[in-house]
Amino acid sequence: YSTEYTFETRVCDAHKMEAPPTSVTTTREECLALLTEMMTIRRMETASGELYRSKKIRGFCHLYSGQEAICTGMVAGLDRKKDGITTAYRVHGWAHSLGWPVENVVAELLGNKIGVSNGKGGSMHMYGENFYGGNGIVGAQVPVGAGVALAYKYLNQEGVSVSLYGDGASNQGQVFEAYNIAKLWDLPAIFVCENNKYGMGTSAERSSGNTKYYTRGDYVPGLKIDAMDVLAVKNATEYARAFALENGPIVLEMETYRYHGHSMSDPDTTYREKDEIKNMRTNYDPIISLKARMIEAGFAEEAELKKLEKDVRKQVTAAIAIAEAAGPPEQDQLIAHILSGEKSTNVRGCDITLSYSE
Amino acid sequence: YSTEYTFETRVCDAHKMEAPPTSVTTTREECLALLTEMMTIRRMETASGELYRSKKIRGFCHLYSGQEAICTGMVAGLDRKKDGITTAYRVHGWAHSLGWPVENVVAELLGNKIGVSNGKGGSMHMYGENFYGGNGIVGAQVPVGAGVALAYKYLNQEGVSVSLYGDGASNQGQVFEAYNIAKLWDLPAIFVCENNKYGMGTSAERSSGNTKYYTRGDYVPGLKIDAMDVLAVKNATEYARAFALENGPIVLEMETYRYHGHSMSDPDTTYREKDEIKNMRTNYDPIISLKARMIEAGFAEEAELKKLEKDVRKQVTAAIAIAEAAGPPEQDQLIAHILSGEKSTNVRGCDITLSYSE
Amino acid sequence: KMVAVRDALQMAMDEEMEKDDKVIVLGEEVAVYHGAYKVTRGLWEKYGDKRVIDTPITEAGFAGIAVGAAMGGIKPICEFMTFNFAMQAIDHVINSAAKGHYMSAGILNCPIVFRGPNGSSAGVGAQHSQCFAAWYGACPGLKVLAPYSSEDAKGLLKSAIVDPNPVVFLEHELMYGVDFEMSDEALKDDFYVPIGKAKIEREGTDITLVAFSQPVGFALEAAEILQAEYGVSCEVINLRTIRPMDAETIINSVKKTNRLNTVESGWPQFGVGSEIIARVMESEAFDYLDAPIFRVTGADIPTPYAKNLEDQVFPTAQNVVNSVKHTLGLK
Amino acid sequence: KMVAVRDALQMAMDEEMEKDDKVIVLGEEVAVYHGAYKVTRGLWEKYGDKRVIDTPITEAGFAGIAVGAAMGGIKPICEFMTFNFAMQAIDHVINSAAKGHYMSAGILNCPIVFRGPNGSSAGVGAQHSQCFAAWYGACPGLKVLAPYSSEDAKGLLKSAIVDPNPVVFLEHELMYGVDFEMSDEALKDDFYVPIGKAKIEREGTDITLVAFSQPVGFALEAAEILQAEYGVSCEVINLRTIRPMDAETIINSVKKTNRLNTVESGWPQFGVGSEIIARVMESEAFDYLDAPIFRVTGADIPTPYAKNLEDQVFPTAQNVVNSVKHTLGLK
Ligand SMILES: Cc1ncc(C[n+]2csc(CCOP(=O)(O)OP(=O)(O)O)c2C)c(N)n1
Ligand SMILES: Cc1ncc(C[n+]2csc(CCOP(=O)(O)OP(=O)(O)O)c2C)c(N)n1
Ligand SMILES: [Mg+2]
Ligand SMILES: [Mg+2]
Repeated sequence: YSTEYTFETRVCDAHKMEAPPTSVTTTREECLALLTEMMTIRRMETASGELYRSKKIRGFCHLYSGQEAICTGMVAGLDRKKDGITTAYRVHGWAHSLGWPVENVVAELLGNKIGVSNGKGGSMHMYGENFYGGNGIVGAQVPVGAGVALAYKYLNQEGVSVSLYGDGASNQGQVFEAYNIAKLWDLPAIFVCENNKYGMGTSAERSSGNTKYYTRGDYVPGLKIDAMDVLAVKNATEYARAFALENGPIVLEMETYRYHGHSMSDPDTTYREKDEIKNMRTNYDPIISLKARMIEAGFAEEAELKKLEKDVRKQVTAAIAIAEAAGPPEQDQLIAHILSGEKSTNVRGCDITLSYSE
Repeated sequence: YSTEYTFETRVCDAHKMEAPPTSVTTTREECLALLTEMMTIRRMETASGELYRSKKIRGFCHLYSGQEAICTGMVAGLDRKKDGITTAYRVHGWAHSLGWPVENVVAELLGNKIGVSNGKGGSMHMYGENFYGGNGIVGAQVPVGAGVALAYKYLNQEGVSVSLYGDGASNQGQVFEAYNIAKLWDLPAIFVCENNKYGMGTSAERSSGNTKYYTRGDYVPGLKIDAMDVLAVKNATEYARAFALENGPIVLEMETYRYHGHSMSDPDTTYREKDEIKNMRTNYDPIISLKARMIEAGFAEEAELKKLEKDVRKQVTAAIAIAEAAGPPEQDQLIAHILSGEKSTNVRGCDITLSYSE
Repeated sequence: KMVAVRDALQMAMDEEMEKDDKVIVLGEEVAVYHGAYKVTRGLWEKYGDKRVIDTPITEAGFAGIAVGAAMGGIKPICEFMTFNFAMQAIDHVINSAAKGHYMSAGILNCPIVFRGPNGSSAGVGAQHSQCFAAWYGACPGLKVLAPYSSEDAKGLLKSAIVDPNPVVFLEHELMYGVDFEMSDEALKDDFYVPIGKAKIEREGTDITLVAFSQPVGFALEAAEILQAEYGVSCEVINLRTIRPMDAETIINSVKKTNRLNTVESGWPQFGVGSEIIARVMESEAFDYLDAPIFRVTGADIPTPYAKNLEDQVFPTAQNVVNSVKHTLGLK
Repeated sequence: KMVAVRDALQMAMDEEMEKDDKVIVLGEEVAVYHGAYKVTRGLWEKYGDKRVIDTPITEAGFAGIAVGAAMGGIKPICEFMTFNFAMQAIDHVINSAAKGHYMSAGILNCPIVFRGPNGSSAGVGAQHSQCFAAWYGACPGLKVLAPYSSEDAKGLLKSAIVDPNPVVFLEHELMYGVDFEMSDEALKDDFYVPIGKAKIEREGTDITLVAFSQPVGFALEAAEILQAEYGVSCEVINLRTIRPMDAETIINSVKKTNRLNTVESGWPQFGVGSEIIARVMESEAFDYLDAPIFRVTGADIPTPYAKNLEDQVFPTAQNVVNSVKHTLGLK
């Protein structure tokens, strides 16, 4: 195998700043790690879709398939010890890339006790060290993430805080409020618009007066990144991280695509063509592209990658078995964590005969 | 007297559109009307400040002194039968220019029955035909005004709807939300930022990442207007009105200045220099400038304008006497207008023994 | 004819849009997508882009615009995908819509309906399951409605649309797909259910149960169980309107049954049940009470996702049975 | 020593900022302008730009940022110029701050105080005078406090700042300038008033009055009048905490006095009084009631500006006297 190789990535469109260099040097090892991560998320999401259809997952379930290069590439480009992440409800992939094993992520979807949030959050609500959600309210995560940047700056942590939001969410007023404060206070905040072209059934053009999302920070500089290319994402993330620590906020538009319906209940029939999806899956898939590149670079051969895919599938299947076997949370979880730092007592249940104490 | 004259106004800064012509032709008659209107508002505001200090006006009282050219010039440039206005709490001047006599405006400040809102609204809450506030919640009037534009468009009224907000309010998320929807739906909406340089004690630079307010609509075209020049305001308003009816939303930045503290309770000591105020009052005052122009054009002589000022003062004094004499609203006003289209019955008072019916 | 609540709501909007071309519908995904919960299905096809309008995901902005449009002369039906998201816009509902008519001494008028699902659902977690009936119910200038059945849904929504005041219309996601028999009369386009009147869904003599929205069903179910297993006769009142509340119907019922329980699925504290208790307390019905009034409510806990836990935070008929037995001293 | 409520609040913040450099203050006009109501006066001069931060007029944005900062490891005190404006940010208070700890099974922590004036004021009209105690009080995951006196103000605010949970701290504009005697103990920097405990401000035997915030003063005033003119002995309870409510103190008092009235200045329906009545109704105190409980509240009307009308929508001691007389059948 060759061990190092330099790829060309697409030139970033840039707003009020310079674009990062387009050549990205990487190694076989790194590419294998990125590929494994993306394959794992893809497999986990496909399996989650099945679990939903078999009614084991309830309520919402927003799959990340098609967008894996973003969490994979960004986490690779960040410093996990110092940097924060705050995202929306499309959070499974992020939870995994940020360190939660498949069994814990899927257990949360199942509402099982080993879930990331002990099964109490559900598919939209996952958290962790330097990881602040998992927020179900469109747009709300953006100022929250900027606030994390304020804390990190205040604490001299030398980390950045990344807030992710969709093309639909990008129009929320509080996003602009957060840009403004981040700029005034010079916060090390990276605002990331995951432009997957639709917010539910509304295409970007129908939701946004300006679909150049990387320019919508106005006085906040921005970059548009080919987010079907995990190396481009990682490269831009490292560049943006250094930029934000030195200059304050920056907006990144990650151009991507959502393969499935908005959530599992979306029949996905009225607002886009099947052909469009097929074209994206065939010609722009981040996993297929990375595999092709690895072969081009001489990092690996087809067969090894085939085997890797099989291994991933096996591991995800095993993890899901663990998740399913774990069973639901214990009764004490009902009132645990209502308050921090104290036990809840005499919590009222649904009728006068029911009352709970820790 | 000469009867017509052409003045040069300052070139408007323009964003994604062409600036209006700088020469404005006007008449003696028009200038006299504009001058009288501005003088009347100035005098009314000064008198209101005195009424506040003598404790006849309670709560808030946001004076418009310094900004008179905006309401005066804009109303002159609009079609009162077709166009709508929605503004914030700094509303006295607007109420007057939109047709309410001084006695009704001041009576509202006094909480007297002939007040614009029967004394029930108070200094921030005045309304009228095609006039939607008078809103005390910073920013809220902006989508409301855009909604008026939606109604007018829907009803084929061929009018525009003007929403006014301050430099402080300009950062409110809902302002951006309103821009976006207005653009997507092509609403005949004119968004007007009255940039008087401060939002309470916060200067524009400390509140806004970008103080070029006329550019903050991004994809919405904009103009910056010298709003100490009433002719420039009128000229730009006519231009913007035609533009909005044809092309959809536009943002106007009116560069102006607030002479008094934010509200009467603002000691106005910590955040700006007395000299700054003095400089504006002396060198940029819209009334002084218009007077000078009228003399330059041969529309009038000093003496006539002096007399006009005296007459205005007399009229305002007389109007205030009427306002004061009117007395408070009748008891039936307590529960009138809680609901539209029906009488309220058994409205609970402050204790179990008190109940009111219309 | 059996009609699902969803279709009854759709019918109400359709009929009123037919009658009055000033009525429009706007909200997220109401047009091309047919509504997140398909309540507006077919309206866009029938009335087109001008009258059925998709908005961006900007609740404060589009709610404010809807309010302005109402003040400007048309009659918007503003759909919130759920009322949880309406928290971003609640300032417009309260400060712009509800208070405007009073503050302006009648100059401003705001004929608008804010509608969408409110309260509990299944498997949606803590942020998507809050009940706002009491919050809106507190505010003078608003009317607040909450249908239970398809007739309620149709008749109340039609009344809301023609009302000249801002109306908050609280639907329930889990009721959308539930079928109810609708009378011929209710299917007609002149069927309006009066605002401010509760409906006695079942007559009884031993205890009154007051509920609104989905929990009316729990109360009815409990009434069956209590009759069958304990011989207890429950009178079930469907509140229909949260504000103005029909205290008279409640008070008259209590004077007859001498006992009362309330049933709702929102959090217990400062809820609708609290207000009902306070009203009865302050009325002549107090002297008729043979037992204290107890509330059946959601648990005082943010909604957990896991089903075994979620089952303990939203009430069911069983909770009503527990509560009634407690009231009557049955074991 | 006589200390105004405003200064007691300032003292609380100052002391806690001294003790813990993770405590910061942010909000509109809190720094350069010294606070719209001068509550933060002197803090900016003492602690500088880094710890006392002026924000733009963007409540949703800065409240969300404050929540994120709390989750990220510092302890913000987030001032709302008034709680009316916090409606623009209420989604963050409820959905981001209050629910986060539970949804994350303890991973997220949000030690934050949201504070500012709440409820009635003088001559400010309908949009600037709403009381939000009941709204916030409904929400599990929050603590909700409302001081009356300077000791309350200082001791409760200090407890709020050190509490690891999101706390909504409801002040009252008309109380800022009111002086109260403060004990030496209360002036010390280790004076904390416990959250969740009501205070008996005045002992009595004939009727209990429960109030919070400014209306505690009306209750005390009324107690004087009732004692002097009617020989009625009132026990006055200052609730101090709205959530978790100290039902025990209320219940014990009712068991002693056998009568209860509630006093608040917010709208009557779905208010704090309603919840207190419901609590008593469901407790053993119900059997001790010798008369129904009545509420003294704001009138059910948007606040009018004109003084003659405004005087009729906010309660005074006279309304408490009326209510107590009604309860006791005095004329
Ligand atoms: C405030 C709010 N409004 C509406 C919703 C319902 N909703 C959930 S996701 C979504 C679409 C968001 O689209 P986008 O931001 O593009 O993110 P994507 O789903 O494509 O990742 C909507 C409307 C919500 N959760 N919160
Ligand atoms: C949502 C909201 N937040 C805060 C306030 C308090 N407030 C009233 S006016 C004002 C300043 C607004 O400044 P600007 O928009 O520049 O208008 P100006 O007063 O200069 O006309 C503030 C902070 C409010 N009324 N509403
Ligand atoms: Mg999207
Ligand atoms: Mg200003």
